[in-house]
Amino acid sequence: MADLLTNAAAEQAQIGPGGLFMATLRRDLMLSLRRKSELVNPLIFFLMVITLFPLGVSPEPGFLAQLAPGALWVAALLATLLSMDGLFRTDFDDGSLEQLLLSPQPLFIVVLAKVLAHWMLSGLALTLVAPVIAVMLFLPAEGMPGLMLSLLIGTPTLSLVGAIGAALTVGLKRGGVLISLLVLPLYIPVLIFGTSAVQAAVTGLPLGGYLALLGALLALGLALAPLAIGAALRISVSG
Amino acid sequence: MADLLTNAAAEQAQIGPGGLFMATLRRDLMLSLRRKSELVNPLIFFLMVITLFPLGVSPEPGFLAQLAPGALWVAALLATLLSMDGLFRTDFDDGSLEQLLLSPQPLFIVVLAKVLAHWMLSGLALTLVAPVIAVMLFLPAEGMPGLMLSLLIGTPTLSLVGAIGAALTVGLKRGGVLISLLVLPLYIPVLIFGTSAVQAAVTGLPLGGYLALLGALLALGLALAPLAIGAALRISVSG
Amino acid sequence: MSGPMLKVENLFCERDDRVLFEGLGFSVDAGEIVQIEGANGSGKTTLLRILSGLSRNYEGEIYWRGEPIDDVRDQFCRELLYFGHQPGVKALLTPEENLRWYCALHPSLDASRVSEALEQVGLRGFEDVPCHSLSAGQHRRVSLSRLYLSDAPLWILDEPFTAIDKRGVAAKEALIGRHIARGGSVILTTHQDLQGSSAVRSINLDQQGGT
Amino acid sequence: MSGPMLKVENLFCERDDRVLFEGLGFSVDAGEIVQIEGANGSGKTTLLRILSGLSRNYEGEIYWRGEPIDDVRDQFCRELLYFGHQPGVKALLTPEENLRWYCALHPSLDASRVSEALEQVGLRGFEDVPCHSLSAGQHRRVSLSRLYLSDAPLWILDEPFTAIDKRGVAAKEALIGRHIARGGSVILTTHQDLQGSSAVRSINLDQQGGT
Amino acid sequence: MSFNSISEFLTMGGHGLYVWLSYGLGLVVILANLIAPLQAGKRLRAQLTRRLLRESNGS
Amino acid sequence: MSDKKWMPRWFYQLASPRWCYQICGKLLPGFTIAALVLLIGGTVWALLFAPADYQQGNSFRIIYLHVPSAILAQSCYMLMAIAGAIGLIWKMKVADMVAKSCAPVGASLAVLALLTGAIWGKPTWGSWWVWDARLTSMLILFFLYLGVMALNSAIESESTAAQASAVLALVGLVNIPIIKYSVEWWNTLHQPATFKLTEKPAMPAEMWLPLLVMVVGFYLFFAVTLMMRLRNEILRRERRAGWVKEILLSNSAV
Ligand code: HEM
Ligand SMILES: Nc1ncnc2c1ncn2[C@@H]1O[C@H](COP(=O)(O)OP(=O)(O)OP(=O)(O)O)[C@@H](O)[C@H]1O
Ligand SMILES: Nc1ncnc2c1ncn2[C@@H]1O[C@H](COP(=O)(O)OP(=O)(O)OP(=O)(O)O)[C@@H](O)[C@H]1O
Ligand SMILES: [Mg+2]
Ligand SMILES: [Mg+2]
Repeated sequence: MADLLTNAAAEQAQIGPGGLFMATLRRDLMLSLRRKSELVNPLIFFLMVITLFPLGVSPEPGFLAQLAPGALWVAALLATLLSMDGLFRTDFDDGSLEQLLLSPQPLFIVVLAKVLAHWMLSGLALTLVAPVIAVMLFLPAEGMPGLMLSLLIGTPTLSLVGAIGAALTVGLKRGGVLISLLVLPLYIPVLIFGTSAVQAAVTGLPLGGYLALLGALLALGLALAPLAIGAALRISVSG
Repeated sequence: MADLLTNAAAEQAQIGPGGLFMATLRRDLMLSLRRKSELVNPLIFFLMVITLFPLGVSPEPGFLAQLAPGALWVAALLATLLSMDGLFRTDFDDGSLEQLLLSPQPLFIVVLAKVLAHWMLSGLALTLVAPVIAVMLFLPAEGMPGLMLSLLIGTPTLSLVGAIGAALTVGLKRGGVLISLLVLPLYIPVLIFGTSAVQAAVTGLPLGGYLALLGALLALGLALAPLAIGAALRISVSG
Repeated sequence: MSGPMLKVENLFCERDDRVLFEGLGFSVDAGEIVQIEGANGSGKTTLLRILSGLSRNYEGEIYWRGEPIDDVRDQFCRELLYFGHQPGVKALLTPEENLRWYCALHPSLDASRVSEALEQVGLRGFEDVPCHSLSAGQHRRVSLSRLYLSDAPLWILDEPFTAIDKRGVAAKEALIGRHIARGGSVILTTHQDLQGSSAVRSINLDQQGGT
Repeated sequence: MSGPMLKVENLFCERDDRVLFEGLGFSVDAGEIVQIEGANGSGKTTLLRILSGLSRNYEGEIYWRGEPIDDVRDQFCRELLYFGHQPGVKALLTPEENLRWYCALHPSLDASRVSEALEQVGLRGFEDVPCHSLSAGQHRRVSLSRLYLSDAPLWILDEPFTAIDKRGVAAKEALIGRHIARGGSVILTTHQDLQGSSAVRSINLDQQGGT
Repeated sequence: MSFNSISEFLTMGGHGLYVWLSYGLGLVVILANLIAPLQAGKRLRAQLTRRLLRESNGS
Repeated sequence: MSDKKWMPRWFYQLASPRWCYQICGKLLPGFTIAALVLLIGGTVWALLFAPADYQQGNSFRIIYLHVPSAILAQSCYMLMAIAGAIGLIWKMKVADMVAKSCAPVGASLAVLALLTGAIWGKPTWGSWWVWDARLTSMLILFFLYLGVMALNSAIESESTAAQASAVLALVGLVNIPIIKYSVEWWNTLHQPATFKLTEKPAMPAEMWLPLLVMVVGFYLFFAVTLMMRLRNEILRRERRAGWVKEILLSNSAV
């Protein structure tokens, strides 16, 4: 039987932070794919919104085209927001979160991996299906690059900011703090820049400025959010 | 210490089906109100949708007015659908559902009470706030009665039908986009009749026919859904 | 009452192509404790869920007071108290609210004795604390307190002593003893030994299964 | 190693205005088992969560190898294995996938021995079954199998024997014995008696609390 | 016979693409519905037979 | 059990998987030949001999695929729901298997109806898809099939899966009248019914006769593929029964 851990052995542990990042990413993706279901599965939600609009509002191409940039961005925002709550909740309920907090590996690595997994199945997936849906909503072809670029740069920010809200509320059984109230105000700038970018693209105006603003928000989020999420998780669990 | 139950004693049990209905209704309302936060809280969702649309799509009154009937109905439908999954899920997870199925009281009473509680906090709440929101979206005043009536008659059907889907999928650990796949097709007629009613009201056409159709769907749902839900619950739990 | 309360004949159940038990037959008389034994995963919970009517994934016959159980389902439910793995306690409700709902659900539970029962399981002072801030054992005690309220003759208990401290276990065993003395019967599983009780018959599932 | 591994001084904790313990002090040496005892709701879980660093709702000092624990949090985490009330097993993953993630999470777990550990807890043949279709005991065994993989000197175990059958409990006790023999130490709670183990010191929280 | 020549039959008065696409799809669906159960049946029988032989050899 | 007394004898026999397996085996060859003859004959008639429509021209010939598949998709759904109900109420295993076998066939026919309709829509209405009531309700029918299939595969226990999908199929039955009457309730682009029991068809006979042939051919073809699937399903579910083992061993010995 192996000897107990000594400090020296600990230093040369086989699985480093990189390994943990990949392992967590793989695990979270696997979990989401197995659950397939998840009512709030962002893609499903996105598709639902897009089928319901022509049915409920009006099937006229002209009207739908006018609606498309905003509807796509609102759907992306709602899809992200709705799926956010589950990000840490299941881990909290089954005790995995405690184990995660007790790991000697830096917390922000796991957190980043989880947010990345979430984004890949929400923001990234949305970005990839957006063109198809945009065609169904008769968005003019000129708007396509603007739509995809703005979604690609904007949605990671949504995931990062949403994760802060999810981490703050994960320990609450009851409680007035609403994740949507916390997060929604922070989402609105992204929504505004995002739709402006698409509308600019549709009308042929330059959209670099909007994309730069979205990029700046993303950089800020990447730098600060993981720390905030980690701290919020520790607070929530210790409660 | 009291004697064991004899058949005679069982007959004159103190709490009858009516009591059970009220007790379940009270309990479910209490649970929802205590949980407050619930991201999928239909009202919150409704409000979010309504704030995001003017921001994301276009703040023009004319455009919004055209959008309003459909957007309101789509939001009501999504809000119901998203909150549906939780209807039996928590009871299943903590074992209450087993106890419920083993009760000698008729199952459809509890089921109806739960659906009613769900509807009061989704459909009914939506109906009550709908005029406020409709004003915010510049829906013409003539549309108001149509909107409220159609929501009032249509949303209970949504809750009833959604509960069937929830009951069918409650036992599944994986594979549950299902509930939206199962339920959405059945929602579409309600959506179509509902928005048609609002649009008819806005344009001053008679809307009795649509309301009658909605009423027929509701009557059908009230008669059949509780049985289907009960059967589905037994099937799901026994799996 | 003549004849056994519950009689099981030739019961067969498999999960994922693994036979849990086959040809299982036994009967439970009034005034008897039957303890289902077996290693983890041997099928105890599965058996109890079948007996209580929750699971229909079986072949074989079950009789309640001599009649096929499907014909007298209603009567059977009325006379049954089931305590499962998941205690069925709502975390957002207080112990008292939880119990009151159970009383409405099951006519054999006596709503007028709720606070008495909570006191007997040691939850006095916690009546109006939401259950999510109770300890693990207290959480299960909320559901166990139904035993103090119930007049049902048949109790089916799946690991009722989990997370309960020693004093609590002794009290529950005494309660089971009293239930037996009144002519009730109990089917239970537990990985601990039953200390005080006399008339315990055990059924071991380990020999039953296939591979 | 000189001095105690873990030392607690003057610990105080209250929840909802109820004092759970105050002035609590003890130390845990290498090669020692400390069993926290107490009735349901006496604060055992709360204490273990404080010791492991999960909960900061306390006053008092905790030292790890002589240094205040907050200063050596990283080192402490590296040498700790914590097993909580909730086993931390993902229902959608298989036992093997669950364990592999734990190995990535904690350097003291040896990923190369995963299948061996699963066999030792009796889950051979269930490696690729999603955990939601395991029995209650098997579910907890998945998490317990970390004990077979871990080189961490300090184990903190909150009711590790819940839902485990007798053979399993005996095996776990033997494992704890070996861990002690290697110079590790264990802090645990359980409502069952520890049978085989010798050097058990118990700390009773019942006398600690207020009302 | 409502066509005078092969090419007229193929172009269908300008609607050839639509008509032939439809009939092609029809053929695909019908064939798929015949072939899929046949093949599934073959696979199933082979699999069950193998298992049966293994079991009867095993015991 | 006692409430089975009034049932006719064939109902008992139908409940026996073994009898069902054998009778399907006997019927299959005849049905296959008849289906192929009607389908091929009908297609040739439809493509070569039926007159072109004076408005729509030759694109009209799509009707000979479109209508049979649309009718069949609905019939298949009804059969699935009825079989599911029988399985639920009388716990008849064969009915469960019929219901399960129906779903993929019906889904493929619904796809065919949708695609041929969409293709036909392009030359006549000028677009592949419009949000018309009949089109939408047909799409719903397709989604219902998908839902039944998804539910069936998501639940591991076979009997549970069969019961759950039967409940869903029964609930979805409300969609059938909606499809049927959608053309009358909404003023839409889509044609109203050609065949009505009470009236003579508005089309000339040389147009609707081949249609009738195709419809019957589709029904026969549906029976063939359903029976093939059913036989597979019976074998799979009854794999532990003695008679299945006999069949398998006698086949493998040859
Ligand atoms: C995706 C598009 C379409 C769908 C989903 C669709 C669906 C249906 C359905 C469900 C039926 C009813 C069959 C029955 O129960 O009797 C039907 C019949 C029919 N469809 Fe379509 N259809 C589509 C497009 C079209 C187009 C473009 C045309 C021609 C302009 C067309 C012409 C007809 C005709 C003539 C019938 C026969 C009516 C009858 O005999 O009942 N359909 N279609
Ligand atoms: N989240 C919480 N919020 C408020 N009070 C809590 C919370 N969790 C536990 N408590 C209270 O703290 C006390 C101690 O709980 P703890 O879980 O530590 O008990 P325990 O000794 O582990 O009991 P058990 O043997 O039942 O597991 C209990 O009285 C409980 O009511
Ligand atoms: N939902 C399920 N799907 C498939 N198999 C299951 C399911 N639930 C349990 N099983 C299997 O059935 C077997 C028996 O499980 P059961 O829960 O009855 O065991 P148990 O005797 O109660 O064990 P424990 O002592 O751990 O509670 C286990 O091997 C388990 O893998
Ligand atoms: Mg069990
Ligand atoms: Mg505890």
